[in-house]
Amino acid sequence: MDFGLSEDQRLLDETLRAFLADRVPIDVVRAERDRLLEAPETGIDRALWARLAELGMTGVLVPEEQDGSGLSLLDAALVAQALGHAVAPTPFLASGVMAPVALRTLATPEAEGELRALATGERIVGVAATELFAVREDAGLRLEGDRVHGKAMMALGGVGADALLLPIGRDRLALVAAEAPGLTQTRLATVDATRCTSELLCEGVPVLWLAREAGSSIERMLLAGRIALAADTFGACEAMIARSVAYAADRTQFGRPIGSFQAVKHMCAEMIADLEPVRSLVWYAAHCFDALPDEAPLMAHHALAHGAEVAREIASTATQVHGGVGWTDEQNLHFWFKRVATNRHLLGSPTSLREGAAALQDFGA
Amino acid sequence: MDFGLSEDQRLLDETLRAFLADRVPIDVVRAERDRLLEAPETGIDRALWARLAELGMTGVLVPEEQDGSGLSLLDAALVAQALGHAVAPTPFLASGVMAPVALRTLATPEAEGELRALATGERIVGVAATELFAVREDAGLRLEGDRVHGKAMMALGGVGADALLLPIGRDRLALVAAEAPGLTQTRLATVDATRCTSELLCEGVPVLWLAREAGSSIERMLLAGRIALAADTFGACEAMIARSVAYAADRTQFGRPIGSFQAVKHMCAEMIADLEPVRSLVWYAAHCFDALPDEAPLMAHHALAHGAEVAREIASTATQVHGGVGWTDEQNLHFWFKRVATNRHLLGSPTSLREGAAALQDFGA
Amino acid sequence: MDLEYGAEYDAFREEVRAFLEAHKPGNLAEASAEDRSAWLTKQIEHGYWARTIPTEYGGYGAEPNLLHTIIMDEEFNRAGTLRGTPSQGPSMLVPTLLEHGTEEQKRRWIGPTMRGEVIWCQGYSEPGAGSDLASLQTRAVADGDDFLISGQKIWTSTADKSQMMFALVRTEADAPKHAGISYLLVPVDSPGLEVRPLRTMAGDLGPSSFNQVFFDEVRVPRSNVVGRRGEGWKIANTTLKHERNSLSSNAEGTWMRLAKLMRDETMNGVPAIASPVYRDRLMQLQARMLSMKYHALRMLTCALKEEPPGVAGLVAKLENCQLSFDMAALALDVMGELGALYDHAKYERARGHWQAHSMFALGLIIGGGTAQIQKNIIAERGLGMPREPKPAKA
Amino acid sequence: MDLEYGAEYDAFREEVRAFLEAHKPGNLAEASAEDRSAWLTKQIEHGYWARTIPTEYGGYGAEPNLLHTIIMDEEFNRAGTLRGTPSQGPSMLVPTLLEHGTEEQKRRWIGPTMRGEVIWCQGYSEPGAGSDLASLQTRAVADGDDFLISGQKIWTSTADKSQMMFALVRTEADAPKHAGISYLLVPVDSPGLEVRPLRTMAGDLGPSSFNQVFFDEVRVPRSNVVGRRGEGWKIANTTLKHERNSLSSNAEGTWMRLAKLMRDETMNGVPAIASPVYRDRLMQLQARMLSMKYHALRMLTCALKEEPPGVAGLVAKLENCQLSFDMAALALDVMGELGALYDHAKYERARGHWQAHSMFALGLIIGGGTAQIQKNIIAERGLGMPREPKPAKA
Repeated sequence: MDFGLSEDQRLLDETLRAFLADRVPIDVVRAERDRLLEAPETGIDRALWARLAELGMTGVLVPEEQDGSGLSLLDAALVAQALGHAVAPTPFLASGVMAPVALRTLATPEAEGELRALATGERIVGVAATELFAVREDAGLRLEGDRVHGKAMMALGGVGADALLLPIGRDRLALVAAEAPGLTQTRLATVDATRCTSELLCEGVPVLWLAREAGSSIERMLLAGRIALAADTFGACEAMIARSVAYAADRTQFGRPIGSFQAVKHMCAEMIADLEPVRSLVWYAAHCFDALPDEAPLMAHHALAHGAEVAREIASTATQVHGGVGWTDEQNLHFWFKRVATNRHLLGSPTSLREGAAALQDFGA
Repeated sequence: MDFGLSEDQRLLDETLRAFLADRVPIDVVRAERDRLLEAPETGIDRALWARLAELGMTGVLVPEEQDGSGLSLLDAALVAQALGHAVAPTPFLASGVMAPVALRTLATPEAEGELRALATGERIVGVAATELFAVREDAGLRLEGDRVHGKAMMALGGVGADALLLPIGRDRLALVAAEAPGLTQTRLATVDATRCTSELLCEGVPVLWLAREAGSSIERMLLAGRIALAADTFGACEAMIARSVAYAADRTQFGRPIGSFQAVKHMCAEMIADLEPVRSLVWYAAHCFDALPDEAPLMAHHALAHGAEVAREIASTATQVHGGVGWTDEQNLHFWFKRVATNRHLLGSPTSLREGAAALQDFGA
Repeated sequence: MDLEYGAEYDAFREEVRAFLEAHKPGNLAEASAEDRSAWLTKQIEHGYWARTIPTEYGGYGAEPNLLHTIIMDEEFNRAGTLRGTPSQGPSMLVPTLLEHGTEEQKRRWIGPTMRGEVIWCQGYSEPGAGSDLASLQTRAVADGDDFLISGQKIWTSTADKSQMMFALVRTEADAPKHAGISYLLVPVDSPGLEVRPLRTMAGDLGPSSFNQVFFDEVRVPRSNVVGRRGEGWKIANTTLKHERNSLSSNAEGTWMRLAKLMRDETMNGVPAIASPVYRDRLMQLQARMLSMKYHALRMLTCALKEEPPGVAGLVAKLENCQLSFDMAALALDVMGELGALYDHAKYERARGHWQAHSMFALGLIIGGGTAQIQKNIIAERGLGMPREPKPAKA
Repeated sequence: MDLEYGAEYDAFREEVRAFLEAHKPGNLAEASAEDRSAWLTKQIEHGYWARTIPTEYGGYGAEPNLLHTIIMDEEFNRAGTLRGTPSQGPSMLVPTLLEHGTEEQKRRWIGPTMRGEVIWCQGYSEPGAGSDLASLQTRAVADGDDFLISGQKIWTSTADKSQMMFALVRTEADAPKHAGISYLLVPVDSPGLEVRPLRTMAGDLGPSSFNQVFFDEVRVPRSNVVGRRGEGWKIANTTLKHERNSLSSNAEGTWMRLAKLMRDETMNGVPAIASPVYRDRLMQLQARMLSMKYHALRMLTCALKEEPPGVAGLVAKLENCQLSFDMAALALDVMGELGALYDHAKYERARGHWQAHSMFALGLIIGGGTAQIQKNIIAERGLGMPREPKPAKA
C-alpha cells in the first residue's frame, strides 16, 4: 500500500524543477511572450525542447523499445506539473504526451518510427484534437481518398512542429507533414503566451500514413492529454499559492505584514485546502491510466474539470492577495493566471467534462 | 421618482414590528413548536390571527368595498417581511395574501362574500397550490361533476382553517369547506414548526362554489404568494444578521469580542452585502405586481429564487458566527434557519424558478 | 504507486473475515450490556480491539500497525458491525492514561474501559469557552485530600449514559490561563453533579445526544488527577495528538446515497438525475468526494512511512465538512417541498435523514475548532504565515 | 413608490434631448483638442456640464439637483456621447478647489479644467502604499518659496496625457503618519518628473492606460499647495466624499451582451443558451443584476430625500465588482477554447472584450480599497462592529 511517489519519481521531479528554475525562470517566459507579441507566427522554442530532451523529458512516454524511458503516466503528470509550475513554454502536452500515447497504442511500424524520433526530441508532433469534444466554427476534418480536407481548431503545439497528428472522426488517425502542400496553419494567439494553439486549414493534404480502426488510440490519447493538462493546471496553482504566501510575508501595510491579517491568512488557507486534495485526484487518475484503465476515463474527466474550477478560484484569490501589484505585468503573477484560464478549456470545458462524467456512469437524460 | 416606502408604509411596518416584538417574542414561537411536537395535528393559532386582524393585517389585500384596507402588494410584502423577521406562526401567506388575491381577481359575488369574511380575520382560508409547479407522489386534483377527487400536497395554512381554495388544473378554482365530507387533511410537519403544511385527500368532496376560466386568478395568486414568500425569507434573513452582529459584540474569546476578529467581521459584511440588494428586488417585484404587471412574473421568480439562495448562505454563516451556541435549541437561531430552509421550496425551488424565469424570456431549449 | 496491501496483509484480512463470520453477534442495538462487554472481550482476545494496549492493562499487546487497523476497520465495516466501541473512553482517555496515568490508574481504568464496562464522557467545553477552550472557568478547589468542583460543562455527549467523566478544570486560580488547568477523573454519579440534556437545532433527528453538566461542590479525591496538577492543558493536547487523523470519511457513502436519491426522487414525472442542473452539481460533488477519498489514501501513506504530511495533513476536516454540508444541500434541493418534512410526517424521506445530515454537517463545521480557527492553523502552521500581533492592552 | 420623474423633469429631459439632436458632434474620438473644448464649452453654456459651478469660475451657476444630473446622464448616454469629460480633474480636483482652494487657484484652474483645456491626473498611490495609503513616502522638502518633490507614484492613469497632477506628498517629515501630508498641484512637464507606462495583466486589452511617475527633486512653488500644509489627508478625504456614489452601474448592459453571446455562440451545433447549466447561471446573474439595478434606484431615492442610506449605501461596490467578474466568467466558459483568443487572433470574440472584462473586474475588486478593506468598512461603519484592537508594540 503506497499512494505516493517512488524515489525515482521524486528524483525526476526535483531534477526537472531545478532545471526549470535555472533554465526557464520567469524572465525567459516574459521574453517568449514579448517575442510572440512581435512575431505572432513564431513557433515552438526548439532550443528549450532540446534541453528537455537531454533530461529525457521528451521520451517519458515513449517505450524503451523505441529508445524512450517507457515511464508511467504518473511520471508524465509530474513533468506536466513542473512545467505548469514554471509556466514553461513547451509542446510537452502534444509532443510529449498525446502523440506518444496515440502512437504507442497504434503499434504500427510507422508509429514506431515516429516514436523513436519523438524520444530524441528532434522531431516534434502537434495534435489537433478539439473537434473530438467541441465543434465550433463548422470545423471538422474528412478524408477524400487519402487526402485530408477541412478545418481543425486549436491544434496543440503545431506551429513549428514537424508533423501533425489528426484524428479524422473517432476512428481514423492521420499523420501529415507540417510543410505538406494544401495545409495552412495559422497561430491562434490566446491570453496565455506560453502555449501554442493554431488553426489548420486542409485542402487536400496528403497523409504520411493513415491508421484505421484507431478508436482506442484516439481515446487513450485524449485521456492522457486530459490528465497531463490537469497536472499542468495543478502545478500552476501550486506556484500561485507559493507566490501569494511569500508576497504576504513580505508586503507591509498598516505597520504589519499583510500575511498577519486574518482575511489574507484565510484566503491563503482556503486556496491550499482546496488545492491539496486535487493533487491526490490527479495522481490517482494518472495511476488509473496505467493500472486501472476502466476507472481512468471518469477520473480524467473529474481531475480536469475539478482542477479547473479550483484553479479559477485560486487565480482570482492569489491576484487579490497581491493587490494592485498582482495586477501589474511586472509582477508576473498573470502568467499563471492566464495559463490556467486557457488550460480550463483546452481539452474540454468543465461543464461538458462533467456531463461526460455523468454519461460514463449512465446518469442522465 | 421615489423608490422606497411611503410614510404610511413605514408606519405600518413600525406598528406591526412593535406588535410582534410584544406579542410574538421568540418564547411564543418556542411554545408553538413544543405544542406541535406534543400534538402534531394542531391547527392554526387563531388567537394570534385575531390580534393581527385588530391591526388590519388580515385585510391588507381585501378591497375596501369588502371592508378590507385595499392596500398594495408592497404593503403585504412588508407584513410578510415583519412576520418572517419575527418567525411568527400565522397563516398570512395563504389567508392574507394568496386567497384574497385569487378571490378579488375572480370578482364573483361568492368571492366577495369570502373577502368580507377574510378581512375580519374570522374566516381563514387555506390554499393548495403545490401541484401548479411541482407534482410529486402522484398528486393532483380533478373534478367529477362538482365533486373534487385526488390528492394535494403541502397545502398552506389549511389545518384549522375554515375553507380551502383549490386550483383544479390551471383554469378552475374551487372552494371547499374544511369540514366537508370526503376531505381528509393530514398535517405534514416540516422542520419549520412555524408554518402549517398539510396533505389533502379528496374523495368526492362537494364544492362550495367553483369558478371556471379562473386562469388569471390562479396566476395572480401564485405570483402574489411568491413575492410575499420572498419578503418573508428576507425578513428572516434580516433577523439572523441582526442576531449575529449582536452576538459577535457580546461574545468574548481570546480576550476580545469575537466581532473584532476580521474573519467574523467579514462574514457579517458578506451577509449584509448580499442581502441589502435583495430588499430592493423584493420591493420592486411587489411594486410591479400592482403597477407593472407585465414585469411582475419575471421579478417574482427572481426575487424568490435569488432570495432563497442568499438566505441559505446567511443561515449557514449566521450559525457559524454563533459557533456551538448557534447550534443549540436554546439560542433560537434555528427557528429562522428552518423557516428559510422550508420557504426555499414552498412555492417553487430555486432551480425550477430560474428555469421558469428563462422560459418567460423565451430563452431555452 | 501501489494500491495493493500485499500477501501478508491479505492473510490478516482473511483471518478477520473468518473471525467475524464465526463470531459476529446479531443485533447489538438490542443486546444487553453484558452481551456487549462479552463481544468486546472476545475482540480483545483475538487482537481486534485494544490491539496495541499492553496485556497487563487488559489489552492484546501487539505492535502498532496502521494497515492492520485499516483492515480491521474495513472488515468490521463490511460485516456491518462496530469494531470496539466508538465512545470517548477508548479513543481519548485510554491513550492519555497510557502516557500520563499512574500505574494504579492504568490498572484500574484501562481494561474496564476497553471492555465497555465503564463508559466515559468528556468534560472540556464550557458555555463561555468555545474556540478559546483554555479560558475555561470550572474550578476545583483543594479541600484536604479532595477537590471540590464547581462550574458548568457543555456539549458533553453521552454524559447521561456514562459512569465517568474526564474533565479539564481550573485548579490553580492565580496561574496564567494555560497553566492553571488540571485533568481530572470524575464519577458522574457524584453528589452535586447534575446532567441535563441539551437540545440542538437538529432536535430529535440526531444520532447523538448532548448534555450540559452542572457541578456544585462535587467532591473528587486528589488521586483522580491525571499527570501533574496544572498540566492538564498540555496533557489534553497530547491526547488530541493521539487521535488518529480521520483516515476515512464517509463522504463516498453519502455521495452514493445522494446519487440513489436522485434516481428515485421525481418531480413532474422527471427523476432528479435527469435535470442537467442537479446532475452537474452531483458531478461537482463526486469530484470533490473522490479528491478527498484519494487524499485520505495519500495521508495514510504518509502515516505508514512516517513522513510528515505537511500542510496537506491539515486540510481534510475543513474540506470534508463543507463537502458533507453541500451534499446535504443538494439532497434537500432535489426533494423540494418534501425535503423539509420531519417528525415522522407522512411522505417524510429517509426519516428526515438529510435534514439531520445538513444540520450535523453544519455543526461539524462549527465544532472541534470552528472553520475560522482551522483556517488560522492551516495558514500559520501549514503555510508558515505570520501570527496575528497580540493586541495592545486597552 | 413612484418610479416616474414628474412633468417638470420630463420637460427638462425634452430640452436635453433637443439640445443633443441639434448640437451633438460627430465622432469625438477623431476630433481635435480644440473641437472637444468647443463642445464642452457649449455644454457649459446650456448648463449640461459644470452645471452647479459658480459662473465666476467658469460654470453655469445652477442649484444642485440630482435628478437633473441623472436625466442629463441618461440622455447623453442614450445619444451615445459623453457628458463632459470623464477625467479626474472635473470629478476630483474641482470639488476640492471649490472647497479648499484659494480664490486665485479657483479662478486659474476650474474653468480650463471643465473646458478640457487642462487635463489632470491623480498622484495618490505609491508602490509601498496601497490599501494603507497614508503610509505614502513621496517627500516634498521646502526650499525657499518652493518645494522639492522626490519619490514615486503608481496607478496614475492618463499621466501621459495630462498637463497637471494633483498629488499627495509628505511635507512634514516628523509629523505623525496622517498629519504630514499636503495636497499639491504639480505640472507634469516639470524638470525631474518622468512618466513611464505601467503594463497590467490585461496587456493591450484595456481601455485605460496606467503609468508610474518618478520625481527627482521636482520644483513646485509653495502657492501650489491646496488648503493648509499638513492637511492634505483630510482634504483628499473630503474630496472622496464629493465623488458621486456610483448611482448607475453598467451591469445591465453587460448582462444583455452576455445573453446575446449565449444565443449566438454554439458548440456542437447547440447554442449556449440551450444548455440548462449555462442558462441557470445566466438566470442567477440576471437576478443579481436586477437586484443591483433596483438597489441603485433605492440609493438614488435616499440621495434625493437626503436620507442616510445606512449600511445599504456601502455594499454596492463589493457586489457590483463580484457580479461583473462572474458575468465575464460565464462568458468565457460559454466561448470555451475560443474564449481565450487574444491579440487580434482569427476567430477572436468581440476583440477579446470578455477577457479584458474579466481582468478589469478583478482589478476593480482590488482597486480603490480592496474587497477586504471594503468588508472592514461595511462591518465597522455599516454594522457598528468593533474595530480590531491595535497591535501591541513589538
